Amino acid sequence: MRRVYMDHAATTGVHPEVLVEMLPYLKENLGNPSSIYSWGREAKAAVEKARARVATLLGAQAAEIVFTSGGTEADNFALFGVARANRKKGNHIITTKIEHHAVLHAAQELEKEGFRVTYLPVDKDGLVRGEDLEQALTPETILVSIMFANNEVGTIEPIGELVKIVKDRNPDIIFHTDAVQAVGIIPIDVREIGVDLLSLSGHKIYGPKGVGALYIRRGTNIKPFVVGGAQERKWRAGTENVPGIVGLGKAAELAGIEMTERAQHLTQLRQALIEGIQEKIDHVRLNGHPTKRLPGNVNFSFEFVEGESLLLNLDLAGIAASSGSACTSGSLEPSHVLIALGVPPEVAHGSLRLTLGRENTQEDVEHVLTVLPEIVAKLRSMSPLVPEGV
Amino acid sequence: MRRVYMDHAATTGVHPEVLVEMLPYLKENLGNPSSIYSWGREAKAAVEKARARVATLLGAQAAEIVFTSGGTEADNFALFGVARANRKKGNHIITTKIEHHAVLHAAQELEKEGFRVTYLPVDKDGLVRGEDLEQALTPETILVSIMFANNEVGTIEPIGELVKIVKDRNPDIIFHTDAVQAVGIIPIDVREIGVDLLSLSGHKIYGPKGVGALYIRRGTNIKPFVVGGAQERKWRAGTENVPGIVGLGKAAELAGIEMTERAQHLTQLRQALIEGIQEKIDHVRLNGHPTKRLPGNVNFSFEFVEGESLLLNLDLAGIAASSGSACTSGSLEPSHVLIALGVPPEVAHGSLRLTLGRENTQEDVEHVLTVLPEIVAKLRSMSPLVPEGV
Amino acid sequence: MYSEKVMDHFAHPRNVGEIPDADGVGQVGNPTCGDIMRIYLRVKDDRIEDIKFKTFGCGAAIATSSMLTELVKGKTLDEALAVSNRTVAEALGGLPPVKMHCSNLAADALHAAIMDYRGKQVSK
Amino acid sequence: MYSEKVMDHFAHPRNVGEIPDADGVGQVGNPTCGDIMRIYLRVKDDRIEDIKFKTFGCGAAIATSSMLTELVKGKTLDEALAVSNRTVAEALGGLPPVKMHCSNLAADALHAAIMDYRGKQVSK
Ligand SMILES: Cc1ncc(COP(=O)(O)O)c(C=O)c1O
Ligand SMILES: Cc1ncc(COP(=O)(O)O)c(C=O)c1O
Repeated sequence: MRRVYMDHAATTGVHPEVLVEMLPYLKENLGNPSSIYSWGREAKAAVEKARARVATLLGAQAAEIVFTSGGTEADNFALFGVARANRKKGNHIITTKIEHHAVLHAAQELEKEGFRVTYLPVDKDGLVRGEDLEQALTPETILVSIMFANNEVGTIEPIGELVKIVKDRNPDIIFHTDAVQAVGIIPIDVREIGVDLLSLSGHKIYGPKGVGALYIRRGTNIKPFVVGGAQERKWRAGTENVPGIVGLGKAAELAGIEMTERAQHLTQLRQALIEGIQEKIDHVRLNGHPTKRLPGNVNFSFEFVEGESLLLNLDLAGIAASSGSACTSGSLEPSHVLIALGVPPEVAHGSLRLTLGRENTQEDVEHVLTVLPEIVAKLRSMSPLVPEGV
Repeated sequence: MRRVYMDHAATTGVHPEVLVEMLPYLKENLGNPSSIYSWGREAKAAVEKARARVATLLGAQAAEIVFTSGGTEADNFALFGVARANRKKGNHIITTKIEHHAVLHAAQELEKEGFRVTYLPVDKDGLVRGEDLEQALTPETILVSIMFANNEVGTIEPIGELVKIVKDRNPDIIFHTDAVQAVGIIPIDVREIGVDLLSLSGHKIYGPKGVGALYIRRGTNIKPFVVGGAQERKWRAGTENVPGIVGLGKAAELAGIEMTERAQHLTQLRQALIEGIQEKIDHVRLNGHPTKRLPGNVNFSFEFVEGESLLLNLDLAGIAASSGSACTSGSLEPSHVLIALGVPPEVAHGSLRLTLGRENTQEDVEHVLTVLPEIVAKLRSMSPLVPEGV
Repeated sequence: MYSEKVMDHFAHPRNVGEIPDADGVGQVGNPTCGDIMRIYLRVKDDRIEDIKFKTFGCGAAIATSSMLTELVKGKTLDEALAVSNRTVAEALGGLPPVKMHCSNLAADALHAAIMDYRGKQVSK
Repeated sequence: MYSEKVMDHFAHPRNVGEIPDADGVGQVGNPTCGDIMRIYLRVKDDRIEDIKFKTFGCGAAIATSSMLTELVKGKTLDEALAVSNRTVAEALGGLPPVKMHCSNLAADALHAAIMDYRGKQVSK
C-alpha cells in the first residue's frame, strides 16, 4: 500500500544528512562537553558549531542561542523565566487564544502564581489585530508572547508590526514569539523583527526529537528554567544532548540553504491540494488565512463528519494526517484554535490538517485527492447531521 | 597513544545494542507518539516498551515512570513539583550538603520562593546520619531529598533506613532520591526502599544523553514541571524524544541483565586502582566511604597539587578523568562535596576522580598506575606547597 | 489505540442507515461534544426485527453503534434494555479509557429509541 | 579550552624551580582559591639575571608563570614592572575568560619579588 505522510507539522523525519552528523556522537565520541579532556573538548566544539549554525539561520549571535529539550521547554523557559524575573516590574502578560499549549498552559500556571494574563482574540483567518494588542498593553505589562505561525491553521502573524506596537509603547516589555512552526520554513531575522525571545524545535525541521532552542537577545531579563550544573553558560542546566544538538545544528544549516526551494515545492503542492479539495468536495471550509499561511499547511473542515473517524479512515488508506494539534489528540475538546477563529464546535470537530514536507510529491497529493472524497462521502452517508438534499 | 576513558560518572558512551534499537526511530519511523495513524502508534508502542523496561529495573509499575530530558530535569521536577504542589501543607524541605547541583540549585530557588531548606551535613566518609535527619524533621516538612549515591566520592547512602525514619515520623512527607549515579549500577527496588520519587538519567548507564526519567509512586502529590501538550499522561509536556526514550529503555534492560557481572568487574578494577595509588603515591587521601561506595568510583586527593593541572597532564597522556563534578568544571570553587566531607580547601583542589566503566580493563588500570605517579611527582616538583623533606 | 474488533466495526460498520417510518427513533449526544448517535427500530411482537444507525463521531462512536446493533437485533425489547454501554464496550474487547464516557453512548441511543417506541404505543 | 601556546607552556614550563639565596622572592594567591605562585629572582645591575618559579594551580596558572619568566628574563627591574598580567595573557594568545582573574597572577608575584628585592636593598 502507498503510504503518504502528511503530518509534518506534528513531526518530521530526521534528514539523512542530519543523521550522518549525529552518528559520531552516538558512537565514538562519548564526551561530556563540560569535561576538559579531548573527548569533552571535541563534544564542546560540536555543540558550539551547532550553536553558530542555529544563530546564522536566525540572524542572531551564537551567544544568544540556548539549547533546550524541545519547543515546549523553550516556551516554558520564556514564559516562566521572564515572568518570575520581572515580577517586581509588573504582573501583566499578553498572549493570544491560538497559542500552542506549551505557551497557554504556562500562562495559566502564571495566573495561579498571581499574574494577570490577557488572551488576545484573532480574526476569522487567525490574525492578531494590532489594535487589540495596543489596547491590551498596560503599564503593568512585562511580557507579550505571540506565535510566529500557527501550528494548526498555518496563519503567519505580522510579528514585526506587533513588536513595533509593543516597543513603541514601552521598549522594556519583553516580546517572545513561539516560532516552532516557522523557523527554517520561512525567513526570520531576529534583529529585523526585533523580538527578544524566540522558541524553536528540532523535530519540525528534519532534526531530531528532544532538542530545541531559545533565542535570548543579549541583555534580556530572564531567569533560567532548568537549574543545576553550569552548562549553556548557566542558562540551562543538564548534560548537553550532544547528538541532538549537533542534529539540530545541521538541520538548521540545511533549512537555511534549501529554504527557498523547499518553500516553492511546498506551496505548489499546497495549492494543488487546496484547490483539489475545494473542487471535489462540497461543504468544506478552508481554515486559516488564504495567503498568509505556512507553505506546507492545509486545514479544512468537512461539515457533518468528525475528525477522528476521518483520520482513522485515512490511516487505513495509508495516509497520515492530523485533526487539530497532534499534541492534543488525546483530548476530546474541539481545537481551541478553530474555536478562536469562530468555527462552530461541530464544524471544528470535522477538521483535517494535512501538512506537507520535503519528501511529498505531486503523486502524494493526487493520492489524497482520490482517497479523501470517498472517505468524506462514506462518513457523510453515515452521519445523522447531513441535512436533506445534501 | 593509548586512550583510557575513566570518567563514566560524567557520561558513558552509548552501548552498541542501545544504538541498534534507537536507529529505526532516527531513520524509518518518524512518528509522533501522540498521533493516531500507524507511524504514531508504532512510536507510542516503542515508548511504552521502554517505560516497562525502566519500570522493571526499578521494581515499579510502568505507569509510575515519567520520561524527562535528563537527570537534571527529573531532579528539578521532583523538587519544584513537590514544593509547589504542597505549599499549603508546609514550607520546610530537607536535603543534604552533598547533593548534585540539579537538586541544590532547585532548593536554593525554592528558598527564594519562601521555603525553608535544611542542608544536612555528612560524616567524613560522606554518609548522612539518621540522627541528623531525625532532628531536622518538623511538622512543616513536606519533602526530603537525599541522593542514593554521590557522583563525586561514590558514597552510597542508606536510603532505605532514611526513608523509614521519615515515614515513621510522618508518612505524608514525600521522599525523593537522586539515583542518577546508582540506577542500573547497584540494585534498587523502589517498593522495598519505599521512596516516593526517584531520578535517573540515560547517559550514565550507556544510554543516550538528553533523556532521563522520574519515578513517581502512584498517588504522590506533585505538579508537572514542563507544561503544555498532553504527553506522558500529562506529567511531562513536549513531543517525546522517541529515539532517546527507546535508548534509555534498552540501556535499562541491559543494566538489569548485566548488573552483577558489571559490578564485579568494576569493583575488581576499582580495588586495583585504589591499592595501586595508595602504594605508589604518598600524601594521598581516599575520599568517600571505603566500602559503601559505587563499584566504579575512585576519588583521591593528592596533597600539594591542583586538580586541573592533574587532569590536563592526564589528558596529554590520553587519560580522561575528572576533578570534582564534571558539571562544575567551569567553576573555580573547590568541590562542595569534598568540603562537606571536611577535606581542607587546598586538598580539595587536588582531587582526582577516576570512574570506571564496562569497557575498562586491567591494562587501563595499569596504564593509569604508570602515568599518574609521574605526573603527581612532576607537579609536586613545581609546587610551592610541598614542605621540606617530602 | 483501538482493538482489532473496534477497528473491524469501524471500517465495516454493520446496519448503517435509516429505517423509513421506523417504529422508534432515539438520538443522544450533541455535535458540540463531537458525538451524535441516532438509532432506528423496526419492532415486531416486542422484538427488534430491524435496527439501523447513523452516527457522527469518532472511531469508538461508530464502532459501538455498529456493535450494539449486532448485539440487540432479534432480541426482545426487555432483553435489549438490559444491554448497557459497558456490555457494548466489553463485546468490542474494551475501549481506550479516554473514550469510555463520551463515545460510548450507543446503548443510551437504543434505550431512547425503545422509549420512543413504547411512548408511541401508549398514545395509540 | 586553552590555546596551543598555553598548552605548550603548561606541558613544558620554562624556568621551574628555586633559586637558593634568591635576591628577591614574591608570592601571591592562596591555596583555598586553588592558585599560589612564587617567583625567585637573581638581580644583577638592576637587571633580572635569573628567574625561577614554583606554582600550585591550574593550567593557566602554570602557563602564565612560565610565560612571565620568559618575558622578563634579562629585563631591567623597571621594564619588568611594566609587565602586567594582561601582557602575560596576551603573550600567551589569550586565556579563557573564566581564568582571567584568579589564575593570571604571575605578574603580581613578580612585582612582589621585585618589591622584596628593593626592600632588602634599602635595609642594607
Ligand atoms: C507552535 C508550537 N509550539 C510548541 C511546540 C512544542 O514543541 P516540542 O514538541 O518540540 O516540545 C509545537 C509542536 O508540538 C508547536 O507546533
Ligand atoms: C547525582 C547526579 N544527579 C543529577 C545529574 C544530572 O543528570 P543529567 O546530566 O542527565 O542532567 C548528575 C549527572 O550529571 C548526577 O551525577
